[in-house]
Amino acid sequence: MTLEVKGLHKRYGEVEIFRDFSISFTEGMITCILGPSGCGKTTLLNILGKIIPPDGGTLAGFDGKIVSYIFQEPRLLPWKSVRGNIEFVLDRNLLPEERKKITDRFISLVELEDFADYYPAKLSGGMRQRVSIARAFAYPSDIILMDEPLKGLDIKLKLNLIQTFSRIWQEDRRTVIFVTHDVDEALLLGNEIVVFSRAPVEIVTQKQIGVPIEERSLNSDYLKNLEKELLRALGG
Amino acid sequence: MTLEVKGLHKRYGEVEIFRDFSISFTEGMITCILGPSGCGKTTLLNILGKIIPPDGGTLAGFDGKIVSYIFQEPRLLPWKSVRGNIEFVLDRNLLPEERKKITDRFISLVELEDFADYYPAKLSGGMRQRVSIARAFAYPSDIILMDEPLKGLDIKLKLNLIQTFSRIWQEDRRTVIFVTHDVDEALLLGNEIVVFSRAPVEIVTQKQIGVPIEERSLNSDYLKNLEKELLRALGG
Amino acid sequence: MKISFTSRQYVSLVSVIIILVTWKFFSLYFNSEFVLPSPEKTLLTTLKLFVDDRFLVTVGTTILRSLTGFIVSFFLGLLAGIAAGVNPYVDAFLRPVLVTIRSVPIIAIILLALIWLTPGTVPVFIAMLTMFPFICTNVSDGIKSVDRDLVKMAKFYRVENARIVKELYIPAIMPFIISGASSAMGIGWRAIITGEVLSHPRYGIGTLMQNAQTFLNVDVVIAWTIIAVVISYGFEKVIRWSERKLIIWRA
Amino acid sequence: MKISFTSRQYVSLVSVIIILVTWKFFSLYFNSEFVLPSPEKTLLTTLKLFVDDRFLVTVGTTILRSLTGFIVSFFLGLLAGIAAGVNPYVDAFLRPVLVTIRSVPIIAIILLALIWLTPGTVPVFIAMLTMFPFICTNVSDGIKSVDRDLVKMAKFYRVENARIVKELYIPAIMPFIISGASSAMGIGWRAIITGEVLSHPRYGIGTLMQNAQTFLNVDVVIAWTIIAVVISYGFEKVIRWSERKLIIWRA
Amino acid sequence: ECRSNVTRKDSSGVYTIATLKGPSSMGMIKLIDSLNSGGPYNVKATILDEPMQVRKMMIDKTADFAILPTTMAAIIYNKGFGYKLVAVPVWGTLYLVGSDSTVKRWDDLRGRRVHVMARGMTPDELFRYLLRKNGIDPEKEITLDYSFPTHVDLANAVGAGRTELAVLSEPLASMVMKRNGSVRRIFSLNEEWAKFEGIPIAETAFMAKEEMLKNNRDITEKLLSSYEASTNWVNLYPDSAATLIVKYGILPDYESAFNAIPLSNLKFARAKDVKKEVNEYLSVFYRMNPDIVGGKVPDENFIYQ
Ligand SMILES: Nc1ncnc2c1ncn2[C@@H]1O[C@H](COP(=O)(O)OP(=O)(O)OP(=O)(O)O)[C@@H](O)[C@H]1O
Ligand SMILES: Nc1ncnc2c1ncn2[C@@H]1O[C@H](COP(=O)(O)OP(=O)(O)OP(=O)(O)O)[C@@H](O)[C@H]1O
Ligand SMILES: [Mg+2]
Ligand SMILES: [Mg+2]
Repeated sequence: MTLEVKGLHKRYGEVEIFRDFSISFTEGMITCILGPSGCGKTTLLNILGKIIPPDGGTLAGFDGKIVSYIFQEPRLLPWKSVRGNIEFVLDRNLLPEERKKITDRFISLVELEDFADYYPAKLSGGMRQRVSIARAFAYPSDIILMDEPLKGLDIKLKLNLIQTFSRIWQEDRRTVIFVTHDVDEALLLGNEIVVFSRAPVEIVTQKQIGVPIEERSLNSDYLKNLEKELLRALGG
Repeated sequence: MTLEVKGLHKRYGEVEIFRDFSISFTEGMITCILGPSGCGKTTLLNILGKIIPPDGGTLAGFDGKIVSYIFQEPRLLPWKSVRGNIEFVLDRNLLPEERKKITDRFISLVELEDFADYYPAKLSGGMRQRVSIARAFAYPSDIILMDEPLKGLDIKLKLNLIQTFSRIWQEDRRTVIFVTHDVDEALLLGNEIVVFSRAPVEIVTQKQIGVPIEERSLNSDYLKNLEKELLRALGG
Repeated sequence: MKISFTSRQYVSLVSVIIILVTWKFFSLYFNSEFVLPSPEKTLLTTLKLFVDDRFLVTVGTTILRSLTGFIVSFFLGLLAGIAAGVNPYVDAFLRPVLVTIRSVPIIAIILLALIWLTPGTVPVFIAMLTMFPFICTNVSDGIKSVDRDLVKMAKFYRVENARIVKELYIPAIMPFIISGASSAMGIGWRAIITGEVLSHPRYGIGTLMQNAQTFLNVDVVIAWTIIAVVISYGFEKVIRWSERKLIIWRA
Repeated sequence: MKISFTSRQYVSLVSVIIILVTWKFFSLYFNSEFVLPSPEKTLLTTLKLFVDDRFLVTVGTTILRSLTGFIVSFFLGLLAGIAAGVNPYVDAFLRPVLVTIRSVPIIAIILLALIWLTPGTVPVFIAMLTMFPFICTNVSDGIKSVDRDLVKMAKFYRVENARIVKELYIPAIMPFIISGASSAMGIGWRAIITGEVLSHPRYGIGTLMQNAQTFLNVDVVIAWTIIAVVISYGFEKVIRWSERKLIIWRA
Repeated sequence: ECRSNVTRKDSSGVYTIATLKGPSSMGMIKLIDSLNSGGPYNVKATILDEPMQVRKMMIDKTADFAILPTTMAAIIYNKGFGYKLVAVPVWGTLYLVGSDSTVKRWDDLRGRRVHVMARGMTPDELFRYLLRKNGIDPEKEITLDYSFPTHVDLANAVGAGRTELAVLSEPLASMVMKRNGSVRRIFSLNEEWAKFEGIPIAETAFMAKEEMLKNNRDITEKLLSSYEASTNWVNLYPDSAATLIVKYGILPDYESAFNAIPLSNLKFARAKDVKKEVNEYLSVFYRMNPDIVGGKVPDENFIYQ
């Protein structure tokens, strides 16, 4: 089964972002979206997440699905600690101990154990971004929307997170829609890579990567060639 | 002449960020700083920019210098348009037409001509970042502090901005302190690259790049080797 | 002629109707014109007041008083509030003054005010004592909640203090200012009328209200009340309209 | 015993001294204890009030009244304000009600109040009419300025509405609530005393103030005023103290 | 327009009488009318709503002559403001009114609830005094209800049938009875007082500034006789007087004014002729609450000879 967006229309004032735009996402796969700044990637995620209404078009396959979202900005509650921000989205039906267990697990996943009781104002930029990642992962969902989740993180942390993420993903095979500007990230994580044009958005290229995630290496010729193609599509 | 930081101390509660830390920045050069998330890079820039006071240590060579700063977050005034946000920092002694000319020049530099009258709430994440870049460049300064200026931008825009930036820099040879997580950016722009450790910060490696900025290519062996060394230093 | 309502106006109308119905109900319950005359009778009395030849000068004088009081308190409050919000020493200095101004009971100052001032200015004075601490508190609390990162940015770029206040603080605290202005105007309007009741200037809604009260004409008292409420509603509209004009930058 | 002041407290003290000096100046200028008695004499009178055996019950009753009025208005205002801030229809519905409550002069409803309530509860009622619209306006304006992105985030993660209110809106509007509470308490305290003057309950600061005024004991009126101001200052301290306890998350 | 409150005395030497919207102005109405239509002396009358406003004009010395309750007059004198009592123009306006037809004598009041305006003020203390004189303990054998703290509130409540028994003063009593037929007058507290004291209630005081008494004896004298004449005229021609009373906005309608005149006990008496009455009246209050008369019973000089 697939998630389908059909005949999407969206405009802000005079700027037309989507004009009769269609795209489909295979369930249980990671789809990476690349595209110029300001083209409409965040807008698409917001429409998929039902945060903003489209002007026209249909979404299919999203009903009844639980979605989590790593927003482009961390969007943390300033008056809640790291732990509090993550617990905030957890189901109240869980026992407090269980909530605590889940929270702790994802805090250590993003390597913030020592900062669990810090308020956002006292965290560095990358640390806030990590809280936002932990929150999205802690929320039990069928689909994850990610808007540049790894920005502002150092390379080591980035690689660790990519590894952890692919490990988690192997287990539950959630549907992931992953917006990024980093071609390497897309190559390491995506089952499918889509490149968007400037607004009004059109799909410039769409590539599938046959190699299983756990076997990929950025040094392999296959990925190197793919990278060149993608960079060309991005006009870089 | 150099800008000197000597015997810097800074702690937040129990977390010690700098303990007797010293570093120097050559004037007229671009120094890139790499290091793990949360180690203290932003803290260092804030101390250099006199936004936060150190607990101890001396700064030399900063007096009388005018500094501009690309903060880690865009920090735009929500009630001012793109144009208004840039004009906000310009000298009131300039004639309004002159202010407008400067503003327009830097708006087109970051490719936001069509959005000059937009309020920040209506811009995409990357667009906000670009306004913040334009503001820092428009402000006539001797030193520029940049905290991950190119994050959230697509690869084409990033390369364009790197080119534009090095062109501008060739002309006025300002002192630049550039914090980033992207090794490629550092390799393309830095005259000197410093890698920080986790807090309390120590300098893990410090490299000078002999090749002039305009002649660099990421495919050259020299930079490839350097990249490997840096990645190793970052533990990635 | 076609009258069209937005659904919000419709809801407001329903609310007014509920107020009227409640009133009618209670007037039937008390069944005495000494306590609560019926809405119909009172509305008739209200209409009669409109054609009275002293109507315009009475209402005009009271409105003028309240505008004077409001404008003076608004600017003083804004100034003092910003100073207090920006500088903790000014804050410490103003706090006892504000608390004093705010909590000195009217009755204690009316005797003094009547000696110092003419009856026409006493209401303005009382209203200022009511409105000023208000706007001042709201503004200084607003300033404390301004995003400090933006302030740091502006200071970093050496933007002059006057412009930081004008272009950063004031827009940032606009919601607080509007909220303060709206409450102040509402409460100030009541204070003006109370002041008129107490000091009896030659013209004024409060003067006529008090006269009506001593003659046990409760319907006239309520008729003036209605007029006062309608005028107050007008002020509120103006303030909310300026809110919309001033806060155009929200997404 | 060692007394140490922070520099802020020092500034506050200077401010109090300036108030006293101004007072002394005016009392010398008027040179009449019936217009403005001297600070010394008044402070003496104030001390005498303390030892009066009715002092505690009088002050206690008035404080109790104001706390009752405050707590009730605070919770009603918070509820109504949140509802109005979240839902534009509730806002449209409440607006005319608020404007009415806020601008109806006391003189117009005092009789109704006296009929329904006892003289002891009328001041509470009057204070509620003063405080409620206030807190309500402040809260609903605060809610309109809450970061919508955070709200979208919370809604996205299907956080229950009750928790969105409790854990997102309320902390976000805390500065507005504090500002509203501080102003409301100040103005409500005054309203309580005014109410006591009007309704003459058996015990109450306002009752004694009015008596003193009738008997032309100006120093007693001012002595009670001082007591009222000091108590009000105490309330303010409590509110600011809770502000510090509640807003610990600022950088 | 006579209701102007800004009455600093101007250099042309115009003297001001501060009077109250009530029985005192009713008795003075002929005088007010003649002053207003350019009477013989340089005097003008300012009609005020509240005794507090009259007192304020005395404190800042803008009133040369003033009318206010005798108890307040004693306070003014005792606090040394330089005013003396020259006449007593009104002799008791308090009545027990109500819709309860079962009450006829004092004894009928036992166990009943009577509304009185503000606790501790003149009407309250006076009523308590009479209760005690009639063998009723005001604390135990009767409920005194102070729910309606001002005359106007109380009058409205009586009119609305919210109270069965209340102590009200003229002309409010007449106004209420005109609008609510079931309210009647039960007895005059003035007459009851007279039964025990043998003298009527010296309720209202007409005071003059000491400088006036020293330097402008003639004007004072003329004014006193005109006031006296005016009071006599009002009692003689209540019909024409009522018209004037309405004209000057002292009462809202002719009928209330006409009814109130005979019940207001308007009788002009020079202070020196009623020394005993005044003293007796103030002493009664002094014994109950010294504050009401300013801490002590005024001395000899209170009364202008
Ligand atoms: N106001 C503060 N109070 C307490 N701790 C703080 C405060 N500001 C920063 N810190 C702590 O200082 C450390 C360094 O923060 P800083 O922002 O300098 O990191 P950084 O190197 O810029 O990281 P990043 O790459 O994620 O932006 C972090 O551990 C952070 O929690
Ligand atoms: N509320 C809004 N009102 C008007 N225009 C808007 C609004 N939100 C977004 N836009 C416009 O829509 C376009 C697409 O924005 P969007 O945030 O989807 O871009 P993006 O692809 O996510 O870019 P980036 O990579 O920089 O985050 C931009 O031109 C932006 O100006
Ligand atoms: Mg985006
Ligand atoms: Mg940082």
